Amino acid sequence: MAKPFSEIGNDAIQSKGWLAAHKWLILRRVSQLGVLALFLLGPLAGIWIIKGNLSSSLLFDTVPMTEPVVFLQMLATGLVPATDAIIGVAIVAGFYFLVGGRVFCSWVCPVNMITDAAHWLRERLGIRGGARFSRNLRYWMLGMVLLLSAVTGTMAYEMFNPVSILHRGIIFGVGLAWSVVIAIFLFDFLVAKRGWCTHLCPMGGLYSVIGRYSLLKIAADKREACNDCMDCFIVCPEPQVIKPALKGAKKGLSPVILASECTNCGRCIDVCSEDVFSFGTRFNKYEKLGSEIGSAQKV
Amino acid sequence: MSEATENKPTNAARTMSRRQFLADTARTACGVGLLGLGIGVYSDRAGALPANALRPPGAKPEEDFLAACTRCGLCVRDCPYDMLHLGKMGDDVPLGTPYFFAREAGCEMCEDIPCVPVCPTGALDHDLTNINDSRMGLAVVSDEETCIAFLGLRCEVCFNICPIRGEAITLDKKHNERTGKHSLFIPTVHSEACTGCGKCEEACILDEAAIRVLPNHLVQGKLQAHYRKGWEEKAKAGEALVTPDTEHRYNLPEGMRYEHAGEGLIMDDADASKSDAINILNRGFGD
Amino acid sequence: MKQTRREFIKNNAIAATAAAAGITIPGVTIAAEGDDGIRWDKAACRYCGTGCSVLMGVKDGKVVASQGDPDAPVNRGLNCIKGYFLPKILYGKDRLTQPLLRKTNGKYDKNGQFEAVSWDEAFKTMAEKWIEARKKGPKGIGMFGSGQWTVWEGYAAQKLLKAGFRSNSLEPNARHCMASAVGAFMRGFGIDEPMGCYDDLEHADAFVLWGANMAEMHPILWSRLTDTRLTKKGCEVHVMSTYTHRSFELSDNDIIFEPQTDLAIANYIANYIIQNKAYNQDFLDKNVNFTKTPTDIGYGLRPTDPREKAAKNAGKGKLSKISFEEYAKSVEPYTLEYTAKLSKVPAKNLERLAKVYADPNKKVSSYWTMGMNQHTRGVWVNGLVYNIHLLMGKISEPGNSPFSLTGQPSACGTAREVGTFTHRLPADLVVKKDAHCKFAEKTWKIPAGTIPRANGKTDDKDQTDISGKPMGKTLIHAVAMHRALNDGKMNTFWVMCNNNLQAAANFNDESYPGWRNPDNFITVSDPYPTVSAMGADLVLPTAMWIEKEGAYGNAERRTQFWREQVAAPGDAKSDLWQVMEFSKYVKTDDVWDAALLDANPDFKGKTLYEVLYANGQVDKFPAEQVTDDRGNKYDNHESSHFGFYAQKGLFEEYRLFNSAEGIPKKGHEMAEFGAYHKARGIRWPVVDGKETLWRFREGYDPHVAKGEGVKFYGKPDGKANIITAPYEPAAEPPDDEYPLWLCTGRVLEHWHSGSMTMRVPELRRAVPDALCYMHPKDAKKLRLRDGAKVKVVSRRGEIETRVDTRGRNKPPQGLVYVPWFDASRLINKVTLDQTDPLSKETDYKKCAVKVVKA
Amino acid sequence: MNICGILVHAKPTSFDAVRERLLSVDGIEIHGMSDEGRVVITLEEDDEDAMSDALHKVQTLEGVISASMIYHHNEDEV
Repeated sequence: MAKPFSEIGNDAIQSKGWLAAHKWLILRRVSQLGVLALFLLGPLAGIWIIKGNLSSSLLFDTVPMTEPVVFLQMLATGLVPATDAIIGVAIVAGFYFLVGGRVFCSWVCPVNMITDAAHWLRERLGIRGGARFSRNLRYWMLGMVLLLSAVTGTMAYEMFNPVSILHRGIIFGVGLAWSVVIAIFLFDFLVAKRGWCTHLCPMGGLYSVIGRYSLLKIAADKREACNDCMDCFIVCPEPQVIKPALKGAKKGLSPVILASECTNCGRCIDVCSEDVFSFGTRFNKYEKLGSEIGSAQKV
Repeated sequence: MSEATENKPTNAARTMSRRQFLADTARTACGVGLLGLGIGVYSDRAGALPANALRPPGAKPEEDFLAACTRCGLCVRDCPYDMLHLGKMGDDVPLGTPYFFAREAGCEMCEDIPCVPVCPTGALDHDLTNINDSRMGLAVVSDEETCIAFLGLRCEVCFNICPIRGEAITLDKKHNERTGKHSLFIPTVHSEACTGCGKCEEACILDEAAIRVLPNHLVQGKLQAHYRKGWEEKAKAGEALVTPDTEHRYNLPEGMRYEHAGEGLIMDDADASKSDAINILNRGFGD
Repeated sequence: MKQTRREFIKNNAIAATAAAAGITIPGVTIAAEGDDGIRWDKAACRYCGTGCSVLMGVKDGKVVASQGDPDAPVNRGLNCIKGYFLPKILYGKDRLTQPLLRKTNGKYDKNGQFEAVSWDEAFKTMAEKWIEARKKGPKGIGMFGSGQWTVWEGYAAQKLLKAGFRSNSLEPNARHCMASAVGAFMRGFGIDEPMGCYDDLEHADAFVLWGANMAEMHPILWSRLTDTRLTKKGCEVHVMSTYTHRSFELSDNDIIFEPQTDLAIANYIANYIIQNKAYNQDFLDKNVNFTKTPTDIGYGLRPTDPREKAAKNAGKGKLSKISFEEYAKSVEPYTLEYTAKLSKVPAKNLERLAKVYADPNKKVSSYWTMGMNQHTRGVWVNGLVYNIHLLMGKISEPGNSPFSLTGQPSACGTAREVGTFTHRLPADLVVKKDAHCKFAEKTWKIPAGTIPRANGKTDDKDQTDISGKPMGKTLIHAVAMHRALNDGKMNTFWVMCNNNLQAAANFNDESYPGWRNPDNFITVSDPYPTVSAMGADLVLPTAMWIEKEGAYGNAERRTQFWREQVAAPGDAKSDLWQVMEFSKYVKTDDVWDAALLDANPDFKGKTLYEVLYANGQVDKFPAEQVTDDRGNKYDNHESSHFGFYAQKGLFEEYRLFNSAEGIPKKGHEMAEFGAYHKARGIRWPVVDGKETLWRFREGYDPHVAKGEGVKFYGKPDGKANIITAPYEPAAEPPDDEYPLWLCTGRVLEHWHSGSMTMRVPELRRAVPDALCYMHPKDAKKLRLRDGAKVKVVSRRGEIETRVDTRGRNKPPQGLVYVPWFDASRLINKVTLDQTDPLSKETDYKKCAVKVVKA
Repeated sequence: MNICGILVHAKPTSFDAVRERLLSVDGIEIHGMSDEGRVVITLEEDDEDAMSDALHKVQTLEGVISASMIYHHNEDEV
């Protein structure tokens, strides 16, 4: 491999300063911890802004929110839930439809912090190899989860879903929830590189389906300035999404990363010393290929 | 599915990739299938609710409940007495689902039932408006040897604390054969009223409670549908279902009477009338 | 003398080996006591007036087991839930084991912190205060005893106060419990305590509960009453109360009446009997006088209270004779319509009740306790029920019995029979009568004129007093004591074996300011740190129940003894030990005036101990090894400390009042000391070894000669008094601002102020706190949901509790019920210190409150 | 703390001699003797080995036919 892991992103740090090179990463972590803190304010400080947990919650005692995966499992069992749940899933799904499905994974989900940490440690120690799965396995997992609910007539997967177990553990009492955290961490650390979030998590699968036509997208609108340092490819959990946008100019592909697996984590923006990437919408104004190659630059 | 397509593969590559695709798919399918099977079996086993764990009021039957409950804990939050808990990993209660142990703290049967309306999915049935209609379980006097009421002592703690005393639980009074001049006050549960709130089990003064709240299906017997209780049917109908007998007349020695529907043979005529105070008074005095 | 553990093991070793060797070794048996080494001995239960007998199991000096006494006639092996947990009340974690005195840097200080002191320092401080306070006059000092004292503790305390300190400021908490009953007995029959016994429960055809919740307050008697109702054909139960409670489960005739209108109902029944000429004419002619009592007698409030000023005959009770016709006319206004309207009870229920009394062939037993005693017209309403029974002649025979139940285990045995009231002496003698005082002085071998008379005069001469002023009026009842403390007139107060700070009415205006008044020195003797202990200045750790040899007298005149089965923890001592020990710290010169001492020089310089207890009678019996007939040995800390068998000496001296020759009042005879240790209680009067079941009736009562039939020998002419008395309104009925009646009382699972039962985890879990029981409609009107936090507010104070609209007690609209066992919810901050002006007993059952959301 | 009950069979003829010898072993107390030669003794020793030596000594005393331990209570002093 070209660069040792520890130097990844150094160019961006030199060019933009440490803070700018970690801006989105910090914001993301703040958001993830913020969501967790919001839920914990109730039980710990008695300030009830939001009640419940990620599976379903109640904001200001009025606004219901329900986790789409949990909702689908319920439907799969053939049960028609009460209106609150329906409104709740509409709100959540609508939000992520606009903002980008997998924004949940990088900006809200507590497990993501664990898998990132595992990945970081794996890279630092230079562990190579491990099991390789197809990235589409998560869609199969999603299918399996819904099938399982239909067959067993209960939310079987909820017995196993690390996201709900961890989040509920933190808020309502841990019990042996730590075993799930450790299992996921070890899985990502030793067994498979970015094993869970990128390959297996059915929730990630569903959110990417939801976020298919989402508005908020990262675009490589200054892709011509790319100096091929490859840092973005290394830090991105879903590197396959970058190639068409960054390198697709010749084939007339839009600079916008349209793949729904992108979690809008913004890590690529951080590490790119040339500021090639930036947040934008999917309707990025650029001339179709027909015009000169260069005109894609935007002032 | 990733939207961007690779550059067009050649035919051979395509056939190769199709075969590889089929192999991949098969491998993924069976791998995921095996994982699914594992989860299914695990959830089924771990999904079994232990007998002494009770669901909050208004909970749907267990099967539907596990399907509907999102394990969100909103009911736990809204219980004013903090007696609901979510199953933690390692507890032998289905993971994340709300439950309570009657012996620890029973349901206080709030009239406004705060824990039910807040349930987003209706796992706690929103139609429940009268707390007395909830059926969290059924109390049963599980051990007549240690319950000191059966020994004749005056305990009745379970009766005194029951929120629907007199309907869900009554005191059956029986003559105390041993002492000959005391009465037993036997706690008797009535399933048509008992909500299974668990206050009786919580309050029972014994080291191990002699009255337990258990799921109905573990405790309740079932009368065959064909058999009716005659005295209830007659009461319901307001009159005998089959026309009553014509008047009976008997050969009786002097001074004896026989009440067909009453006490049967009445030995000494004078005694019988004495006991009825009211007609004595109506008869007036002196005669 | 107990075997040490090592000996015990060696004993077993020897015995086992001997057994193997097939030889027996004298004096060595495997754990002689019983199979598991438990020694069983009998005792009367610590709680209510029923008087069940229990067997307590002791092992290695600790109570490890208990059982209902199978051979006891009252309960035959049964207990209520409180009795079931008796062993646990001795071992609360916070048991007091050392005297505690409020001190600041080493010296007594009213607002100092409690510090452990020795008994000697405690009594020195206390004696100094008492001697100083006594100098203000007989009412400068005061003692508040209990119906839970043992017989000899009450007797020793009475001697300490009346003979020692020459003061009548001695009141028991039975003043709150049985004083009205005593008043009615004395006015009606001239002699105290019921004429029937518990066997009436098996013989009666009908039972009438006058405001008594026997199901919870006398559980074992209720069990017997229920059995009779179940097994005797035609038996019926009538239950009257101001709210529906557990006893209504068995009721054939539910009567919920407006508070205070029991007076009207009783008069209506008498009227019904007279109108229907159902009365027993020859019984009336032979055995009954008709009298009337002054009316409009106030409510025993402070004289400055407008209601007290408005009363024409405040506190008057002198009876005057009337004819039968006058009596008939006095009850005439109480027709069915008038009574039904006034009492809000349906006419048919009232009529049915009246008919059961009026039926000559139906034996009727009436039962009542606090509902009728704690009543601003308690003496009247007790009397009105006696009138009904006397009209019908249904009295003093099996099944026919007006039965005044007793609340406390020894309100009868100690407070009433020993007479630990301000106005009484043992065996129904009274300090009002000079002759009675003289008899007592002679019996106690103390100078004539020592005992303060009610009016302070003997042979029409003023009794001299150490205060320099004549003795003057010496009587002061319980509620007046708290007022005197509050006004600083009474400066020392010794509270023993009760929790009066929590029990007395009007905590905010009278009790608490009185106790914390800087000039007052309050001593509390209690096993646990109760509310009263916290309000005291000196707390004396007290031995409990079977940690001392004791005797209780229950509601059916049954006196029961028990031995000291276990030692008290730490330095805790029995009430008897404390009273007798304290008397050593005061000399006659400190509290007797010079005139009395000069007239009796050989009493000079003597301690009260020598005068009262080392007088040749109390110390007559040498200390002996207490044993039972199974060879078990028992300690007796008082005997070993004082060197003589104090309990026996006190009891035998006490018997000089009721069993000796030439006593002023016959009819209270008791068996000698030893007999009571061999029996599960004996019912007095005991004449030549035989118990009395029904009094005043030939054949049953030895004091009624052959041929006399019935003789109420308590009265000079042998006739009982029918006393007419009208309905008079309550002192503080509800009004717009305070729209609800408040009634207070107990629950089955707790005893009194909960100082014992709230320390039993299982009982505390069963009933953790005092709730405000309320009618659902009243709650809905106040927009309160069941379980809502509320404040119960009166003109005097408020407490916070929770509403219970589905509780065991279901009040009618307009009334709420709050029990008083909860130290964290002192309902007596809300109650009014109103009393029956005749008996001076507090009325806790009715005052005006409002309930608001907390 | 060890307390044990031992049954000793001795020749009836030499009772007194046996008694002295028994008492010579410290920790031994004699509690009863039957005329046909059975003696009930107790042995108190604090530590195990001393106790077994004492028992062995008793068994080997002259005049003692047999000595068998019937009852043994041991407990380490609290």
